[in-house]
Amino acid sequence: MEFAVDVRGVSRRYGRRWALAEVSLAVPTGAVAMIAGSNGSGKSTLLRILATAIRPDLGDALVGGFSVKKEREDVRRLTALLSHYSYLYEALNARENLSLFGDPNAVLARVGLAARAEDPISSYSAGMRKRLSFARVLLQQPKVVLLDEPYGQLDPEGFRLVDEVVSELRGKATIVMATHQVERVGKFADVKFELAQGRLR
Amino acid sequence: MNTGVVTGGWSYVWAAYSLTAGALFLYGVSLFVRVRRIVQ
Amino acid sequence: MIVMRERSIVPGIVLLLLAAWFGFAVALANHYGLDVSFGISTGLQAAIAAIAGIVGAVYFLVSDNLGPSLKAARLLVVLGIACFLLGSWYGLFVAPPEKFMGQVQRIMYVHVPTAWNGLLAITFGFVCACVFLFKSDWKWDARLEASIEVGVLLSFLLCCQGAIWAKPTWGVWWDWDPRLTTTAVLVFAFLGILALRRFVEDPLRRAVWSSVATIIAYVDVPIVYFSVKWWNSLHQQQSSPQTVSSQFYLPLRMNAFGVLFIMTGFIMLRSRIARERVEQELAPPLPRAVEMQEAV
Amino acid sequence: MLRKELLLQWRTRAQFMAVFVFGAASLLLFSFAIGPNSVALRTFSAGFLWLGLLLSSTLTLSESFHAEMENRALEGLLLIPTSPQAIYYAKTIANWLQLALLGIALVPVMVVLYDAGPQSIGRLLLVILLGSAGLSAPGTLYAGMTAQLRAKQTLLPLLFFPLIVPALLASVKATSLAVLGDPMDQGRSWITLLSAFVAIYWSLCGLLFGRVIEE
Repeated sequence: MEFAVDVRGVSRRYGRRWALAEVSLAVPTGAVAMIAGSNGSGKSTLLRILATAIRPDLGDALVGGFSVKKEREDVRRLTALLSHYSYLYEALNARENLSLFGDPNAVLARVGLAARAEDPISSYSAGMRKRLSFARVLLQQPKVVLLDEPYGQLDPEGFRLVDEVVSELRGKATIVMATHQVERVGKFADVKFELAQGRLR
Repeated sequence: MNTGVVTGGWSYVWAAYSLTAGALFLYGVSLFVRVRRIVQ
Repeated sequence: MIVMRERSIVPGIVLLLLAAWFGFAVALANHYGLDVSFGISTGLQAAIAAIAGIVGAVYFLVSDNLGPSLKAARLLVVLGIACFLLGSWYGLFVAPPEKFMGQVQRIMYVHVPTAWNGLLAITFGFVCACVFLFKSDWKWDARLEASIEVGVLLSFLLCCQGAIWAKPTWGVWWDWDPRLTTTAVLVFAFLGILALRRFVEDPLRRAVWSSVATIIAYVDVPIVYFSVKWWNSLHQQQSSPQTVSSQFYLPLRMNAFGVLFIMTGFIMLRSRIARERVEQELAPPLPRAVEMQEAV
Repeated sequence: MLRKELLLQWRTRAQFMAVFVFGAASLLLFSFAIGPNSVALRTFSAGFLWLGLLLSSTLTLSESFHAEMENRALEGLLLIPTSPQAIYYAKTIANWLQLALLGIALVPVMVVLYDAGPQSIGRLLLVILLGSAGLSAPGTLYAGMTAQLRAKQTLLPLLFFPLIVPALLASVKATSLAVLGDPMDQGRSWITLLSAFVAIYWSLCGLLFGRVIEE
């Protein structure tokens, strides 16, 4: 497979507004791709389409050769999405939340939450939730990692953690990252895109 | 079922008919008005 | 923009005329001493009338764009009103009173057509729901909304007529008769779906959810009927079908076709309105890249 | 999946107590509608039990999707991927257990308030299990639908109540026969009807659930 992510003329509307308009882009397998753009430019929408959380209205995208419109099960098996929703159950603790996705012990230590593993999520701060979401993504062992604002709400240590994890995953998986940290990510990204008003610039 | 013959009852018949016709008429008028607004 | 696919009005009209012919024109002519049945037996006539009527109505319903001015819908409504007036006049003034129920029985000439057509409208809504879930075509969503709304209206009228009829015959406004109860449940179930459609702003979700809810509610209706029948089996009182002479079924059928035509026209008009709403809510087709740039 | 559901419900057991108190209070209130007429109270006890359970069930059902919607956890589950059917059945079973438990917990309240000692406890338990299964299947589907809306408190009962008329009718009849005695063994046919309803709704709603939560 030459391109792990191949977006072909994808458009998506919310009500009367087109959030994405005829976006076409391709990310080679194993590469780290950066998608920049201001708030509301369609970054999250694109990642959510790639993760099959929402359907494109027009066009199609191939993830690992599978169509996000028709082969959603296969796409889901390959991808993991770090969304701006945490996907966590407030009433459960970190370990219980993660055990829905796999064996939690190793990753909890990896993201530095081992000490707080038994506390319910409702007592977590925003940064800790982000770390936990990160742990969830790692647990899914995805071939295509979709990171939506991975640096958001993290402390400087968290920033380093994200960088480390990305460099660990490089080569093993394809990474698509939507971020405002253009300079930081720009240093190590292989492919760069910029979205503006739902269109590729 | 009652055994005896029901006598009279025209008022019930009128009530049923006028209710039906009236409701359908009002609904139809509202439809026509709304459609006219669209088509223009 | 809605793409209007023009479809010929002729097959629908032919089917409906065929239905009306065997439905009541033959009997009407017979009443005045004319035989125009072409030697077809009465049973077959009734079958032809029913099938042609339903197929003709469905033909109109699935091509609710016979010209942008909706001439066909208006024509159907006018035709329906004519049939309904004729049938009602016949039923109210020409047909003799029934032996046991007297004049009150004349309610039947409006009650039974309402029941048939209300059920037909809801069934069409159910079909729309199934088709929408498979095809995700907005046309079917609009038809679903229209037919459910018209079906609820007819079923509500049915309940009222039932109550009006029940008072002189059974002495009470409401009897926990399976038909009455089922109709009431049906009205509430589908009213809930109409309310759901009002509350959901996202058009796609609204369409999918109301389709799902319609399918579930439709499946529920026969279960309700049987459970109420069971519940009621001790004091069950159903009018036994009696041999109905042409004098009784003539106004019945005229009105049935009248309401059928009116209903079809209404659904066509209503689905046009529903489509307009979806069109308003969805984004216009993608602007070209150049226009986007200018808009910035 | 089921483990997660049960864990979730266990964590929110305070909620269950609150719903139980609500149900018990509604049973108490119903008795005021009849007045201190012990015969009438006993006659209508089954109906009141199920009405109380039905009213409480809307609370349980809508609450069961609250946790899913808070952080869009449901979407997270779908993307693992988990089949919507698995999610649906786990949730329905969890709701079923909770409603059945609630129903069983309300029985002593009914016995005390309405002097309605059941003639056949086994039959009563069976009816409560089946009846709450009938409530939970469409209830979970509609709760999943309305949880995503602002007007959820209004819409859930509006959609849900007309649908479960057959289940409610059969449950009330069968319970009433179990309480008042069943010389002609009519309860069996009501239980058959209830089972048929449960079977139809557990399969149909499972099929349709995916369409409701997927976008």
